[in-house]
Amino acid sequence: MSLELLTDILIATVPLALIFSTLFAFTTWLERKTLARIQNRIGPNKVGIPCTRISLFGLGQPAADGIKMIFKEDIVPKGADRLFHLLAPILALIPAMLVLCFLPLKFPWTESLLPVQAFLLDSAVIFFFAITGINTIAVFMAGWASRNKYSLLGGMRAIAQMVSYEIPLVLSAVIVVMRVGSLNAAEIAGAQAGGNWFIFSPWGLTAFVIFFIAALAETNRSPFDLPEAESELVAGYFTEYSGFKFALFFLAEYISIFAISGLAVTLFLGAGNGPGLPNLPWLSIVCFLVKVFVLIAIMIWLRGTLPRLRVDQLMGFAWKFLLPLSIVNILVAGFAWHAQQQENTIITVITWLVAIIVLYSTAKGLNQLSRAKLKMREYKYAE
Amino acid sequence: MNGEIAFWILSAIAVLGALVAVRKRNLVHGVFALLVFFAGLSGLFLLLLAEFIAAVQVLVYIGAVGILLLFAIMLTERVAGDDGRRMTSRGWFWGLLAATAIFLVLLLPPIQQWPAPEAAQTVEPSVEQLGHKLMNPYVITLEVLALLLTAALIGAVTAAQAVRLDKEDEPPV
Amino acid sequence: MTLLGSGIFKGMAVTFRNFVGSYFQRERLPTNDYSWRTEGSLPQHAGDYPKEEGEQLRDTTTVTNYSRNFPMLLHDGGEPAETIRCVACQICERSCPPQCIYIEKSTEKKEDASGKMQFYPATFDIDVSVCMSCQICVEVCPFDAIVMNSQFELSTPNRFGGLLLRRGDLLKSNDYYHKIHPEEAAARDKRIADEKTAKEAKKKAAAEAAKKKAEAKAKAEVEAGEGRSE
Amino acid sequence: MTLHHYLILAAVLFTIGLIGAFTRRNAIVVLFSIEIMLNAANLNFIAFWRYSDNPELLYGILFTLFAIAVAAAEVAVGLALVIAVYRHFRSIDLEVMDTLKEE
Repeated sequence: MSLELLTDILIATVPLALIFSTLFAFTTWLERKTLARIQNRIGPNKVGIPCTRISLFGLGQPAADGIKMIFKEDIVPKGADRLFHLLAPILALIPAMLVLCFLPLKFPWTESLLPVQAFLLDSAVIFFFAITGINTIAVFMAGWASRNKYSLLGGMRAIAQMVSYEIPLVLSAVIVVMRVGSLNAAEIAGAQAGGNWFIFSPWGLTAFVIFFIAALAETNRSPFDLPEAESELVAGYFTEYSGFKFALFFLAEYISIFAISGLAVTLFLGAGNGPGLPNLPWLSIVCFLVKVFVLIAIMIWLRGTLPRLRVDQLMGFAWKFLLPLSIVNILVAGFAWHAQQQENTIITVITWLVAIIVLYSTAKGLNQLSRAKLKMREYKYAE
Repeated sequence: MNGEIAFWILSAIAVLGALVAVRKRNLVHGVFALLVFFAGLSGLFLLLLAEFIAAVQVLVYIGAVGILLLFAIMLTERVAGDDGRRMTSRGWFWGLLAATAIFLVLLLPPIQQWPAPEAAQTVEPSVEQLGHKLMNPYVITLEVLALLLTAALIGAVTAAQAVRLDKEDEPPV
Repeated sequence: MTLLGSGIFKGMAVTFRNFVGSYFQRERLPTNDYSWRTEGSLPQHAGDYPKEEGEQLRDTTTVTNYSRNFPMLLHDGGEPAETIRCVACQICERSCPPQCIYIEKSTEKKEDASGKMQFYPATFDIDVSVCMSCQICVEVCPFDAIVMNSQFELSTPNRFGGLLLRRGDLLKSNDYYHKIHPEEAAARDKRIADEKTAKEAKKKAAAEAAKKKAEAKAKAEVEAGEGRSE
Repeated sequence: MTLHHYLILAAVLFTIGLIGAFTRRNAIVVLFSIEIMLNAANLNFIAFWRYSDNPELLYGILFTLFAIAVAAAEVAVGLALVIAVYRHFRSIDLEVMDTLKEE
């Protein structure tokens, strides 16, 4: 391998890892602070710059947590599979970090390099979904290697949930791929230049909502955090993890939240294209990250609001609501674009109206169908 | 030169993964080794400039087949530890013999044409071309495949479904 | 019950109100600081955890009137081991859900505070690293011997035995109880006193009834004797 | 690298799969082995496509794509059968399932 290629790859990828690791620390602080405020608490506010009395709203908390995590004792349960217990957090982190390469973040210093960035690949979006799928294996590995019933239960729950929600996730991304005619992330970003975002249409909005819900489930965020439900399964698949391995899981979880929010921004929210902003390289990166943080703020807000779902509700929601709705959405989008081939305002308005009616009634009907049938409890053995 | 190093590393990964997957007594370890094999093969596909197939390999084999195998293992036997039973089948010797024979047969074509005549093409197919192929000349195949997958889905669900007994007092099979 | 609906947005509006309100309305933050709250309803020493380096907490026993964490054993003043209320009946040991209490009954009886002969706990250990602060031991104790403490500075460098509280650590006087939980302690003392007076009244009544009965019996016997003699 | 490297590698992988399918008793391991053989065949398809005269026709890619889809269907049905068999025999040992054999 030529040295030039290697250095170019490093120059293109190392900043990604650094930026997102820093943002991870900031996000943990943001999440704790926001959740605390939602619950009428203050949240972390003591830790700041060491050896001074400056507390900086507790911004030193993530660093302090990190130092604590590193120096904590690493416990491997008796009877656990030591090798896989060690490998699981690493395997969780690697795909999470890898998929960051598929986000169309064009740093200004990469202009002069060889085109080594992964988002220039012809099938970047497919790669994104494929590599995200590896995360499932890591979760199972962690649950299985711990030799703990709760861990294994959490792992199995996680697998069932991730596999189910991957289908609506991919199907809602299909809308965008259909429209752009490419799986290339850079082309998808380019197709949305000038405020022409995909979310600004009935089918695009529906697809975005489905994508966002499925992304919440895919990253085990509340209200879909059954795999790590602390009140049911202690902590799910990472019950038996402590110290640095736990920190790796934590990092992987947040990095995958960044990655999937980044993909949502790429697919539906116009990537780095700001509304009415000039197309400068730095500005587009800032714009991208701001949009990612808006999505993360909504995730935190939802976490502070919604209670956790039951397992049957979770699976039913994926298979009976999201999947049919996303299939209907693909059909609607296809017909709408077929009808809109000529530039005609009346036809556009009509297709929009029809699409809104069809999508709304489908969602409403599916919601009614998935309504749980309440009946009187039957007592079999007690009278 | 780079390609050669990558080829040797990736083929070593694939062969080791396959060997461990086939010989490991612990089934969960076997599945993890099989996943390593799939990953190595996906790297080889990338090396052959078939990036779409590499992505599909990861998506289908690691993301779906591996999970399915893990679920099947969890639903059937106790996997951890040594149960002390014989691992190989009764006719293992004849199986080994037949496998060796087939291996020799498979080696014949490369040996007959040694050294290899042609060099690799460097045409990189775009996913768009592939899509046009799938939608124009091969659309019937694609539809048949979709039908096959649906049938397999329904068949798998029916086959794996627990037998529902009408009488409640009989224990479930 | 459907999953999707306007309820999600209503809930989000509520949490948003809480989020914004917590920056503007101080009374929304109950954990912030106690000094501004209605004065007089809280103990004098209640306050924030020290912010500045070198500042000491005036008292590490309690934050508020209402805080409770781990159990303690009560004695009625004087030499703790002499006036311990616990009689080692082991009800709390049996009802403790995480089984963090360990009691060894004494072999001989000893006079307690009221002068009655009772057993006493030779060993009484509570492992507070296991205790879940459920207060069930307090609920079941028929002798008002175990109540909740609010001492919160418990950290220790010894990981194995540091959090195992022995009998000596657990014994606290009733006066201390009055200091940390005044209302609860007063209510409890009143109840004990009421029970005592009720018991005494009952005893008195029973004694009187017995006396009456004996008199009646004696009278009847006298009458019977008289009758026989006739 | 020449085509022959890939062919020999595929032959080795196929033989490993074959050995697994012939010598193991566990039904799930036999399924692993079948997957390994299918993947070896896929490797051959891709290698032949890469070294063919006109790769722009995409024959190898298309064939592999279809093979992967069929393999996925095969695994799903195979594992469903394994589970059904397990329910019946309480074992996934292939030598236990000999009720159709002549005694």
